[in-house]
Amino acid sequence: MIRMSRVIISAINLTKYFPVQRGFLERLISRKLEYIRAVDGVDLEIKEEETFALVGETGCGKTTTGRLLVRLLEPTGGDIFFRGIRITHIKGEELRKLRRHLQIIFQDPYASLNPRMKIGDAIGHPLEIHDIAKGREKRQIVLEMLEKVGLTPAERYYELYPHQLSGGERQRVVISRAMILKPDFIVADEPISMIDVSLRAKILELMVDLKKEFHVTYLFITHDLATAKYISDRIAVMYLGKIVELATTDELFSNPLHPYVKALISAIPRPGPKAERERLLLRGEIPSPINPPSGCRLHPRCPFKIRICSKEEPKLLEKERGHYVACHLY
Amino acid sequence: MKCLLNINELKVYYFTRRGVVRAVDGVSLNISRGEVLGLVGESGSGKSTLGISLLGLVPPPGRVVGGSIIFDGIELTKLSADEFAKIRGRRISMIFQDPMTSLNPLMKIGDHLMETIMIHENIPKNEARERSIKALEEVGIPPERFNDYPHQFSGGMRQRVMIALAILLNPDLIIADEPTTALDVIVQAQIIDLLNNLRKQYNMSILLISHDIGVVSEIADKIAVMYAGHLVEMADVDVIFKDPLHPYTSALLRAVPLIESKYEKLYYIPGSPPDLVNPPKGCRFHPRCPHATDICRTREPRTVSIEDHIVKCWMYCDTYE
Amino acid sequence: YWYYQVYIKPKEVIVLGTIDKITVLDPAKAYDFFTWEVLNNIGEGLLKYKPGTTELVPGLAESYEVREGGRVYIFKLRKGLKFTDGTPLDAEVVKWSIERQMHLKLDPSWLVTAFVEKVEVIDKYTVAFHLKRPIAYFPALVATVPYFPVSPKAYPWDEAKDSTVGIGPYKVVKWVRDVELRLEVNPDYYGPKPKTKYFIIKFYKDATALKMALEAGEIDIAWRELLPTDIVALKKEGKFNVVEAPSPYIRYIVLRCNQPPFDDVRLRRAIAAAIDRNRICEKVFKGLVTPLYSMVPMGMWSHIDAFKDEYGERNLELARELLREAGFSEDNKFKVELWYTPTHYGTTEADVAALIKESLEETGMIKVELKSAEWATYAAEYIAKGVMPIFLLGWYPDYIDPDNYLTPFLHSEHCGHLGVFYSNSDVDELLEEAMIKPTREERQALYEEVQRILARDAPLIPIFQGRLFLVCKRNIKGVVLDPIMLLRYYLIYKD
Amino acid sequence: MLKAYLIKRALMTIPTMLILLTIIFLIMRVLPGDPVAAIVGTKAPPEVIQSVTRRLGLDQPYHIQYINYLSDLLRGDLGRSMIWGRRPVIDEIMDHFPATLELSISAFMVSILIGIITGTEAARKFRSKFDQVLRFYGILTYSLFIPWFGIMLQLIFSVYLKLLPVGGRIDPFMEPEKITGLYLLDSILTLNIPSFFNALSHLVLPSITLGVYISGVFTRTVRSNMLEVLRKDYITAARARGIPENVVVYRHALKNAFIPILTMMGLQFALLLAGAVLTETTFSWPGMGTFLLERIMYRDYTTVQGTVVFIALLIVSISLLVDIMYAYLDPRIRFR
Amino acid sequence: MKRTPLSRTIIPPLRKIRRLNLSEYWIAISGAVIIIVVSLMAILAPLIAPYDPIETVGDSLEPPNTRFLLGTDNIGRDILSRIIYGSRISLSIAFLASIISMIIGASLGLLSGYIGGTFDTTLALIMDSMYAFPSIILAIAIAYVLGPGILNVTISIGIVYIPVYFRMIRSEVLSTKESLYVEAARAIGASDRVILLKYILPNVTASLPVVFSLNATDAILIEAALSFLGLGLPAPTPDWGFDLKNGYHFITAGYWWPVTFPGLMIIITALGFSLLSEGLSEILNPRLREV
Ligand SMILES: Nc1ncnc2c1ncn2[C@@H]1O[C@H](COP(=O)(O)OP(=O)(O)OP(=O)(O)O)[C@@H](O)[C@H]1O
Ligand SMILES: Nc1ncnc2c1ncn2[C@@H]1O[C@H](COP(=O)(O)OP(=O)(O)OP(=O)(O)O)[C@@H](O)[C@H]1O
Ligand SMILES: [Mg+2]
Ligand SMILES: [Mg+2]
Repeated sequence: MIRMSRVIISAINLTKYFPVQRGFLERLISRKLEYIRAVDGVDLEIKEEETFALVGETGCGKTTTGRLLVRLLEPTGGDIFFRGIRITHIKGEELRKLRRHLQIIFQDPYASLNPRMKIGDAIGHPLEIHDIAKGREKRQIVLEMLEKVGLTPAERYYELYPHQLSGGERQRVVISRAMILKPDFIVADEPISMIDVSLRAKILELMVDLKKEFHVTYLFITHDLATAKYISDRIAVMYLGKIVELATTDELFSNPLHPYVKALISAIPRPGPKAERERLLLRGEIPSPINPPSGCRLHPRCPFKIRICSKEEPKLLEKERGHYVACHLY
Repeated sequence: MKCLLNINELKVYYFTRRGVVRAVDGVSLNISRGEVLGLVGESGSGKSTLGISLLGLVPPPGRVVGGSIIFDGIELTKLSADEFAKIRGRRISMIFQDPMTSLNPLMKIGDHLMETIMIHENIPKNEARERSIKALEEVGIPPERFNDYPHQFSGGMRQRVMIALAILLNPDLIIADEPTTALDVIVQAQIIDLLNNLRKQYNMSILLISHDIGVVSEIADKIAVMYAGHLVEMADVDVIFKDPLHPYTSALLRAVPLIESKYEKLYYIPGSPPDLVNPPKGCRFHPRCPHATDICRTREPRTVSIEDHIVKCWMYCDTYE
Repeated sequence: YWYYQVYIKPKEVIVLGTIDKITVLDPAKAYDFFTWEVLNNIGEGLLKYKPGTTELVPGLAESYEVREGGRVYIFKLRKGLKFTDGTPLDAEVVKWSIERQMHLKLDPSWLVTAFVEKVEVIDKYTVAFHLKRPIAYFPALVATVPYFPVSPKAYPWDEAKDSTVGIGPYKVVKWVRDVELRLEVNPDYYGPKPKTKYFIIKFYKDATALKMALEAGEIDIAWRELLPTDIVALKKEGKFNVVEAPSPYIRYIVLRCNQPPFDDVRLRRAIAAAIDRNRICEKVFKGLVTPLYSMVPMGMWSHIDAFKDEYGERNLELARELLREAGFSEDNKFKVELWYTPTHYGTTEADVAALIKESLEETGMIKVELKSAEWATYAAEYIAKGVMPIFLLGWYPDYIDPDNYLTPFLHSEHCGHLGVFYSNSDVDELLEEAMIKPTREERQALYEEVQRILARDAPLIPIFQGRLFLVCKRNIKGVVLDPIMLLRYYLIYKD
Repeated sequence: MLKAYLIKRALMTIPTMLILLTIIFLIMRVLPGDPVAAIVGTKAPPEVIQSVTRRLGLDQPYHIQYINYLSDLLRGDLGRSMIWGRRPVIDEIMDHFPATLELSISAFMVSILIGIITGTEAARKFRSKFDQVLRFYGILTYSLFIPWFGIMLQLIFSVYLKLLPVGGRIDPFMEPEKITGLYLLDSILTLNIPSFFNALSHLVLPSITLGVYISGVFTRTVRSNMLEVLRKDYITAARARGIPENVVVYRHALKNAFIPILTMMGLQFALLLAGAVLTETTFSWPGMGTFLLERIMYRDYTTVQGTVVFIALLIVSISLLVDIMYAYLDPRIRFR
Repeated sequence: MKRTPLSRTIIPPLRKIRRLNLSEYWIAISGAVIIIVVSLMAILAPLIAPYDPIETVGDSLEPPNTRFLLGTDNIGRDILSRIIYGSRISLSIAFLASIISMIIGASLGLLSGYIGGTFDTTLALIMDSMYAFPSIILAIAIAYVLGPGILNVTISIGIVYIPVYFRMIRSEVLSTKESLYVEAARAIGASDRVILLKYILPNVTASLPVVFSLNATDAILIEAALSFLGLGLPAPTPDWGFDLKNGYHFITAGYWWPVTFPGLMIIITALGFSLLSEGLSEILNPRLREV
């Protein structure tokens, strides 16, 4: 049964081009600018209280999409709506207020904490910035939060510095910092990929628990399909700045449509007895996002390509109910 | 199958300022000719240290402090630097984790290969060149890229070059330390397939090191599991998956999200990996083990082998005192 | 040197080391001792001193006569002389050279303009100087560098310029400023040829480098000048010849007498009384220089120890008394800045300043702050503008006459250039009178009077009189050190 | 690709140069003292002062002076000395520049030789006694007071042992025929053996003084860069291929370590020049350093300005050269 | 391409250094000891100096003896006393100059790096140009402009070192600015001022001590060089460079002590600072420390 729910955040034709870094003189010499098309026309809708996974290989634009959605990056084109309000270009005080509702957790727990700030202060800082609590009150809230994420005794952890913590503990700190404002929407950008295997499950579980408690919506970014499958309600697969397929988790795994998604699924190493498996393997590697292939971006690597693939870009269309795919084969 | 490599009670320690890191602490294992052994374990469990010690390249302040490594009848730990250099690259070669940094950025791809051949074999330049080109073709790199520099290659291509370098002199043993960790899934699958093919073709032994039990299971015949410098379990792939004995192994298998498993709750191992300067007394896994008993906390378990299945856990030692 | 010259016989070369500098090889601009010395070796005046004496003998002029009671001097030039650039020397050239001096009005030009009214060509080889008033010592002036004829081809009319064109016994064959000046015998010189074919001057940064070069055998002669300690040591050691001669070089302090605080004559006198000349001579110069009690150096006619007569060698009591009169005391110290220039007078200068400070402060009522400025600033800016209340200076004579030690300092018309703002019409009159008096006796009385006034008013305080030292290898001969102090390179040879 | 890079890099020097020139211009304007007084002396009448001021263009407003200054430079005119002989500044510079160049090159070679060998060996024997000694050497030489060190060498080798000359560049009459102005090179080119040895003997002490001073920095740079490179994966990978240790260190590692060292060297050029000023004064070496110092003391306005401009030009060209070498050495730039 | 996580290069707070192990940190410790001894000399100068440094108290050029432990100089001043008082000058110039350049250089670097854009480009170009210029020549020029005197020498040395701090801080700011924790701060809604002061500033100052003491080394040497070249302090201020220069003149006459002791003091003090700098950089640089 699909619960009817409201859309919390949506993007329409979202694009982000990064100019290729050039020196100040180079800019004077030649006018031609090259762009990295990190995100190139992404449409998506994320519903209230769901966990939406964004999957794809390195450099396909997942992180950029996440950052765009929480307005850490200025989009080049397209629109972003938060609860139906257009937030594409808001600035200043308005944006700062918005930040209470949109949060992000970064991949690298080692780099996302200020090494010169105590854990407690780091977590409590958002409260101060948004004038929610100060001093003792703040400390109380932070301590509660620390308990919740399992950093006990909280009093001790409050006084520690990030380097005194392990990766898993740091990621919990980062999560508490994001949660302390009780936001509505959190982008979790590969929150477990830099954590020891044995500790990943714990972080995932924590995230799931917190979600229940705070009623947040996650955009869960990962390159690992298995993790996405474990945690998410719906999945979107990206390739070179575009979403190629979007469906509910079960649907995607049971009935992948796009050749890229099929390849991705079949490439996952499967633990267990070495059974001879049929693999759908793509040739080569992802091309540069500076000059992506014309037409369908997968066509140079696609075993099923037809003539139109190199000429026309396929649109993301609803193939079955809730199952979108961008491929000329369908 | 004939035993190619025999490691016995190997101890490799790092003498750091913080104290002695017992990275490999009494590990014994065998690899037969043509066999692929997968070595898994969490980060910091000593896998790489074990691998690199087979080449005599443990970086200072690390040292092999005990045990023996017998490779094809040669005691490696006793070799002089010169003698060891003759074995490296020729009889034992290595593939590293990060293909982006494992090639000298100032040298052409071809020169890497030619240099290796010409150091080990006294052959004319053009012959070395031909053989290098052949090795590159073997891993799927066209000859016209012979004179390119590493930065002109993508990650997967570089890892192919590394593999070409490893198989170049047709060694008996290849140590592959996380050869696919830095690569994307699809490229990873390509490399795994390549390794699988080459291995069949050349009948080489491979020591495949990885923290990803899934990757290992794709190639390996046998799997060895390391925890905090100890080898805790070793058995055939199928056996490990079907019937893991050590609590750590089974915990590890249940902690990773698997694509097949449906919505079941993930299991996590409580606590965190030990600090190897001050490892826990007794069984090193005991603080995190659900089955830990008193003896686990005080005495290190013996290694027992049940048929071909080796395990280091008190639960399987028939006789405690 | 151990692998010495391969091309040239050692005897043909003499290397002289110095820490002096050539400023500009132009008689119209050069106004420093060393450049004059070089110009005297590569050029020549109409008259010149006979080496070792103060007697003037014909130079480029073969004879001269005095007319109109000393107002007109007529010189007969030698015939057939030419400059090293080929320009022949004649009366027109002499006229041009002097008029150029008068036109450019650079530093040394006053030696011409103060005396000469005009120059007249009488015939090709006869030239007449019309003076503003009769000058008894004009022949001595004519022997000075500003009166040297120069080649109009080599020097521009309206600008000073370096030129190596000369007419003297040596000609310049190579010159790299502050590195080396290489002289070679001038084949066209009318007089006897120098005995040494090449005379090389090497320039050193400081006296220590000079001493090292001497020790290492790089130079044959060290001239101007080794440090007193080194000279004392060398004299004792006896490895080198140390040639010494009294010198009319004097050092003195100037007090800014037209502005507070030194417009108060009591303060000037207090300073004059407090200075300890002996300490400076002994401590800094190891007794190689002599305390001086007048601006006119010892050994020159008309010298009297005026300051000694006025204050004694040193009179701290008098100094204190004067200070007290001027309103100062131990608690209310007279504070003053003492200026010196750290390199121009050699490295000893800082020590001289330090000892002056010390001896003044011994009164217990003076507090001295030492200040220093590099020579360029010191000379061009501070001195003439009266920036510094007390400062150290030195004087080398332009010509050998007491007038040159008194008029430039005390005549109100001239003294401002030297930072002395003294104005006393009696002194002016005395000096002017002395200038034209024909006999030495008459002049001497006047100069003695001036010296006494000087000691009383103390706008300047003499400190010491120098000695010349030249250190050379034992085989160097022909060194003549005489009152004009300029070394004649052309007399020097190797044995 | 490479050519485009080089052109771009060359164009990059323009703003740097312009900024340097502007700074120099500004500094020269605030120097105390009146350049006109330096030329005409203290007794000159006002009309002479005026005419000289006009001739020097000092009566113009500053921005005009600035434009004139730049346009003169563009024409390669560094002006004429303001005092004394009014020689063209460029001639004066050319009298002294070869001396500095010769000293710098030989000191540089001394320091590179010492630096590379000691640095590499120290890195190889990281944390050993040997390493500690070499590190101390690096620190000590950095703290060396050049004049003191130079004086000690002079005393020992020249004054007491009389082995080498105290100072100067060459003995009189020993100068080789002028081709490049570098005595050693010229005497080789003209096959003038005595001159060669004479010049060499003069060069030994100054270049050792300066070379040792710089070498410490090199030892440290080479050491730390080698440490870094020796830890790189491709070094381990090379070892794992059985490449002999010396080849690994001196071929693979040194070449890679050399690229950052090269950049460092470009920057160290300033240190070299700074050291050269002190070395030159200590050894009466007739180079740019002594020359510049003297002229600063004499307030020879235009000469100082011209010389500083020349040094600035030199520095900019050196850094350009370094970058070109960098590009040549590093295929990542060469084949972009 | 994956960027390397920044945390690996971030310098840990000093407190992480556990025990100060003498043998490991001998470089830093010996540097610190030298500096402390010289500083004590400076502070206690009036108490420990046997004579007034600018008074002639003995004969000139007395060799070291029981009355004058290090002998006297050419006008009979006690060299030991001059050296002791000289440490005041040297150290205060070194410290003051370094502080001047640190304050100006670091704050300019911080702003320039954070603001970026044309402002940054221009400032960076200017600073780079200054940096590439031989420090001593620059210092000579400035010292000449300002004239001799303690303050002037301090200022000229101070100005010369501004680019060193500027470059260091700016490059740290540039990389810190890109770091995840700064982005995280932005994500929680922190303002630029808060980010600059609470997130960037504390993280870019770690190498300041290293640069500071290296700077002090250079300041000592440049001060001595300026005095040596006659651009430093006026006589009779007790100053090592000045005394060295002065003593240098008597060396050829066989008087070794006036040149040796001031020279040694310059080198020892400079050595103290550079040892400290090297030692600190080792302690603060985790990459070298790790092993
Ligand atoms: N700030 C930036 N400036 C320039 N290029 C950028 C920037 N951020 C990302 N890119 C580029 O945009 C593309 C997409 O990057 P993004 O980080 O979104 O990928 P990703 O899917 O998150 O990859 P990964 O799995 O490696 O995290 C890449 O080619 C990347 O190099
Ligand atoms: N050069 C070294 N110096 C000091 N300690 C080291 C060094 N290399 C490794 N270690 C320590 O030795 C232990 C084992 O390290 P090793 O690299 O062998 O682990 P690993 O199993 O390969 O881990 P990973 O999965 O992260 O590669 C770790 O605790 C590590 O900190
Ligand atoms: Mg990402
Ligand atoms: Mg490893």
